[in-house]
Amino acid sequence: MKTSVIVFPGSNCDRDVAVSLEQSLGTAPDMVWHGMTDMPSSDLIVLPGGFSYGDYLRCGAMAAHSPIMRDVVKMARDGVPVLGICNGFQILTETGLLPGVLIRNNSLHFICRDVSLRVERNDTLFANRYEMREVIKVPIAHHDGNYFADDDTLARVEGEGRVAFRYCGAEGQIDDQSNPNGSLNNIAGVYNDTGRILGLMPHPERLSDPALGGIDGKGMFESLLQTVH
Amino acid sequence: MKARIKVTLKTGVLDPQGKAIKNALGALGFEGVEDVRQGKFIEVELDQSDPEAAKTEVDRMCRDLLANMVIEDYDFEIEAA
Amino acid sequence: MKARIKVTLKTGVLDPQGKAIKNALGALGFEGVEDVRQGKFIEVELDQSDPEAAKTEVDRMCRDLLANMVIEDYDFEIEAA
Amino acid sequence: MTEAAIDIEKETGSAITPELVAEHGLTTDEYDRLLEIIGREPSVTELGIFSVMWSEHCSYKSSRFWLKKLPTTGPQVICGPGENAGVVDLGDGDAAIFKMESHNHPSYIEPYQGAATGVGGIMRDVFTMGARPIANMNALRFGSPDHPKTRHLVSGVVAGIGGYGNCIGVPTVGGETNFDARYNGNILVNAMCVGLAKTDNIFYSAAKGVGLPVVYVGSKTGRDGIHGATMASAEFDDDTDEKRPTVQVGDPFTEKLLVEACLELMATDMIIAIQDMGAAGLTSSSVEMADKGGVGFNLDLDKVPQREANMTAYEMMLSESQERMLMVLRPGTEQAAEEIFRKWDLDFAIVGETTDSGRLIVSHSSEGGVVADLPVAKLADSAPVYERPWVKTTPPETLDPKDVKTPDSLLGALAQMMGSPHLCSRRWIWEQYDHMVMADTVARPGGDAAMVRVHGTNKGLAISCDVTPRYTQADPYEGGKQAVTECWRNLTATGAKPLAITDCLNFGNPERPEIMGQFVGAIEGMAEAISALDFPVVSGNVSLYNETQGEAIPPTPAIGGIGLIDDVAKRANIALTGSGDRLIVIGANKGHLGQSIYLDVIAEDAKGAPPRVNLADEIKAGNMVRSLIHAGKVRAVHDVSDGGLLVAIAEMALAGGTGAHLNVYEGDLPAHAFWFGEDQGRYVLAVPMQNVDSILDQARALALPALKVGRTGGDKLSIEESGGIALSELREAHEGWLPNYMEIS
Ligand SMILES: Nc1ncnc2c1ncn2[C@@H]1O[C@H](COP(=O)(O)OP(=O)(O)O)[C@@H](O)[C@H]1O
Ligand SMILES: [Mg+2]
Repeated sequence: MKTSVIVFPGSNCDRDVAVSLEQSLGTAPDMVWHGMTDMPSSDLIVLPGGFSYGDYLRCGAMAAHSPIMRDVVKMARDGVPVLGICNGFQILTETGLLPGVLIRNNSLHFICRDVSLRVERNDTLFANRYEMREVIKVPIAHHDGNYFADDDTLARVEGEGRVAFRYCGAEGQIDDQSNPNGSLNNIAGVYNDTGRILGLMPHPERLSDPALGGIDGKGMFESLLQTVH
Repeated sequence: MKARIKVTLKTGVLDPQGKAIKNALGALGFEGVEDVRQGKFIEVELDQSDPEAAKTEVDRMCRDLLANMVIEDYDFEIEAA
Repeated sequence: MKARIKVTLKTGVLDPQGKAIKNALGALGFEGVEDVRQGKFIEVELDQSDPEAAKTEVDRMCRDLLANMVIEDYDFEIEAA
Repeated sequence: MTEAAIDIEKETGSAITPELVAEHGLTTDEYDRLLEIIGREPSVTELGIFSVMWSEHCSYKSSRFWLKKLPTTGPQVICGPGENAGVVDLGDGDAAIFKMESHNHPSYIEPYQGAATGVGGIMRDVFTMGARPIANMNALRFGSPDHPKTRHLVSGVVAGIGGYGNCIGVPTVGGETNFDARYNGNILVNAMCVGLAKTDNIFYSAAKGVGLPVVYVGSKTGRDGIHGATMASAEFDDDTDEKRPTVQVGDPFTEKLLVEACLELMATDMIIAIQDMGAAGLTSSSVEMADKGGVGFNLDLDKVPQREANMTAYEMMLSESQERMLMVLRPGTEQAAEEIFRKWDLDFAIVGETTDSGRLIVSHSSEGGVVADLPVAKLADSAPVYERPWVKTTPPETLDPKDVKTPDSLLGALAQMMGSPHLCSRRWIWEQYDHMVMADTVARPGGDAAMVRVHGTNKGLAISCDVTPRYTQADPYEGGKQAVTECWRNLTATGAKPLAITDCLNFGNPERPEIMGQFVGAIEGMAEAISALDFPVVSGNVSLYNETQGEAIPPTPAIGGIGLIDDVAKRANIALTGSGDRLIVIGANKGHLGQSIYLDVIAEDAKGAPPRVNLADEIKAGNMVRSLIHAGKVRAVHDVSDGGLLVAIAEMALAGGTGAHLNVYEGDLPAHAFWFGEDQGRYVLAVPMQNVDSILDQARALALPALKVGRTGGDKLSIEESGGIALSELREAHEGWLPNYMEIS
């Protein structure tokens, strides 16, 4: 399986996700510099976390216009699976591949900690290793992860079952206490209409190794192994 | 030429920063603050002498990059140098 | 009353955001962008009918909270509702 | 270029006046010395260059004599003090490169940018030597929570540290935070960075060779922080709030690009010498590189990338714009090097060359050519060294625990202490720092030392920052000794072998003999502990003149240490888990309450001598604990520090969400002295039943006190017959204080 990780100036979780991909999929991904114009052929494209362009102006805004993104968007539209983690999620919303936007956390602080997520769908290539409604532990680390969409968009996202994960309590309850950043409906990640593009704020690559305190994130990479060829 | 651009949040879009400022102003003893909205103010210095051309160009900059049209509006004025 | 406040960086203070925007505009094919400075645009809705009083109050808000006087300047206009 | 004489009249329009000299922070004696060195009146640019090179910050003129007393060597040391950062051997070709630095004054003036640029500066010191930064730490001292400025300073400093480190993608894995009214007008922001390099690819600053290109990379130069170095060497006065000098603004995005570009270049063979531009920017970097290489530098300021129009030579030489580096390259590699920096969107300019003249010759065409022509070696090492007069601090009498107020209830006192600004959880701070990026943080903040894995291996690097300012205030000697020892102990408590330290010595005005006495005392105490523990200083920083209106901060020699464990799977942490383990205290319990948190919070007093460190016992206890950890004999380990034994156990219980039943104390001390005394050299171990006897035997054989104090289990903390306190209640007190305090804006 051929995967590509796009490296933008300011990406800083590119290595972390490459390590997880290699551990789970058995092969190291291609690291693709944002300034290139042609994507290598890929079975999966990952937009990693970090602060592309310093998160200046708006998170992800400038990266969405990087030269490589033209090809990425095209391949995504043609059905190549794309995973955007944290900053990668922000970039995907800026390109319009995913609905909504990520605005400043309601606390206004950067937040780094483990959160509980409830798996809302497990019939996708990213989540088939999880049980429906399973509660998993994955860290977040962001300043702008507050998912927002206008009423119509939100109704559509919910109506089409495109919510991937929600922030939840230890028992899977969805409430304000378990919402770390103010996201509408506790949304932590969303799919596009085909389910082949996933953006999420939490970092599965950070809890994919027992030495780091857990392996709940690993399922996301292992799911891919099963489905993408 | 100089373009002075204001990028503001569309009505209905949540504004955590604006809300925090409002609370902080209240805590500082400012009374009667009914609403606060925070946006961006961007000044762009352009090497362009034709105001009409500048206008078209700045408009495109706003749409392409400076504003996220999903949640933001923009407005600008051009000033001859 | 509504106050429209612009908070800008003092001359000479490094503006990393402005610099990055300038480069990004260049990469997007906008030519002749000589400089970009990014500031804040804040709108405050006030329950105050006396424009002079509003002015004094907004001025104090800017100094106390909205602008970081070490590196920023501010400017505002008041508009009767 | 010839050794052109400088037309002073033309450059400055006026001769150097005594006022101008004074404004540059030079004494008349120092100015006379300058005249003697250059044999003529200096130009204003030259005066500026001398003033920053001879500032306290760059020259260490008050501290140098005493710093020499600190042990700096050992088989583990690859490079000690003198370079940008210290280098320590981690085996297998790996090296740790680390340093700590202060950014106190800028952080008081503009907390966000001051703290942010402090982080940026210390990271440059580390990657300039070829290391990828892998962990940041921060040691913060704020004024009293009641002081009107404190909240704003905490908020800005924490946001600034996070804003910079998070963006770069280096985890901030720990630190320390104190609140004390004596920092009201002078907060301390000390930032530490640890990097990882290969022992055969370390870069130094000596520009050896003549005719080599001198290259400037990074951000453009602006009029930022001109005179920052002299500012860091001056006391605050009444108008500091008004003056607000040009503060530097950090650009972490550019720094991230600079890290990547430098590391990419360092993987080639193009660099001969490299140095970051820190305090006194272009001046100190070029002087240091030239001096260490035994060469001269010709600099052409026309070539320097500039952000602002009409900058003068004076401004460019003294600017402290951030995110810049100076390099000397192998001839012929310029183009290849430039390509790397262009790829990363960074400025790259050849600004000069090395010469055999031994002089720093600076030219700027708009100012008529040569504007400075100075002897490099003299600039670098003729700074005055002062042996300032000092008086020894008289330590207070030891406090008898019997004279200290008894609490209404032990557990009530515990809750009050755990919920005080001194001991409350720092979660509100560290959750604003990305402490997991790089996916190697195996021990996150909240325990004794943080631990990051050496990427791609099982080795772990433990990191801790420590000093107890109330101890150093009462007795600088014992306090200095304690700071080094506590750091050693925190590393040991994770199972790591302590390797070496960096320090950041924050003191008041050294021209006052009592302050100088604190400095001397702290150094002597540190030196004693360092040599006994084989824990050498490999880098550091001195920050003096931390005073406002004649009121000095407590002497604060912050110690940042690193230690190594060969397998992270063997490490210990502080969390109690499961039930039925026995809690054992290693080390002597003597009920020392002088300068304790108990005294401060419960008795509202601050008397007595600080606890004494017995280094021989420390070593015995530490080595035993470390070997128990390696042998897998213990389930949890925590050292006993601020707040004493009961606080240590409470922290362990909260960390693991498992309670404990403690035995009633039946010894000779007052019970509160036993539970809250701050005797040094102690660890609490949670031990599975089957290992208890062998551990007690082992301690007996070493003549180390070891006492069973309770067992784990349940969801409360109780001392036998009393009802106990629920962990949830304790947690609320412990976790609540800081967020509640910060919420009120
Ligand atoms: N400013 C800070 N930034 C990050 N972590 C901090 C900070 N201050 C304290 N901590 C963390 O809080 C925990 C408790 O700190 P402290 O009481 O100083 O530990 P110790 O007594 O073991 O030295 C440690 O894990 C430390 O790293
Ligand atoms: Mg400790």
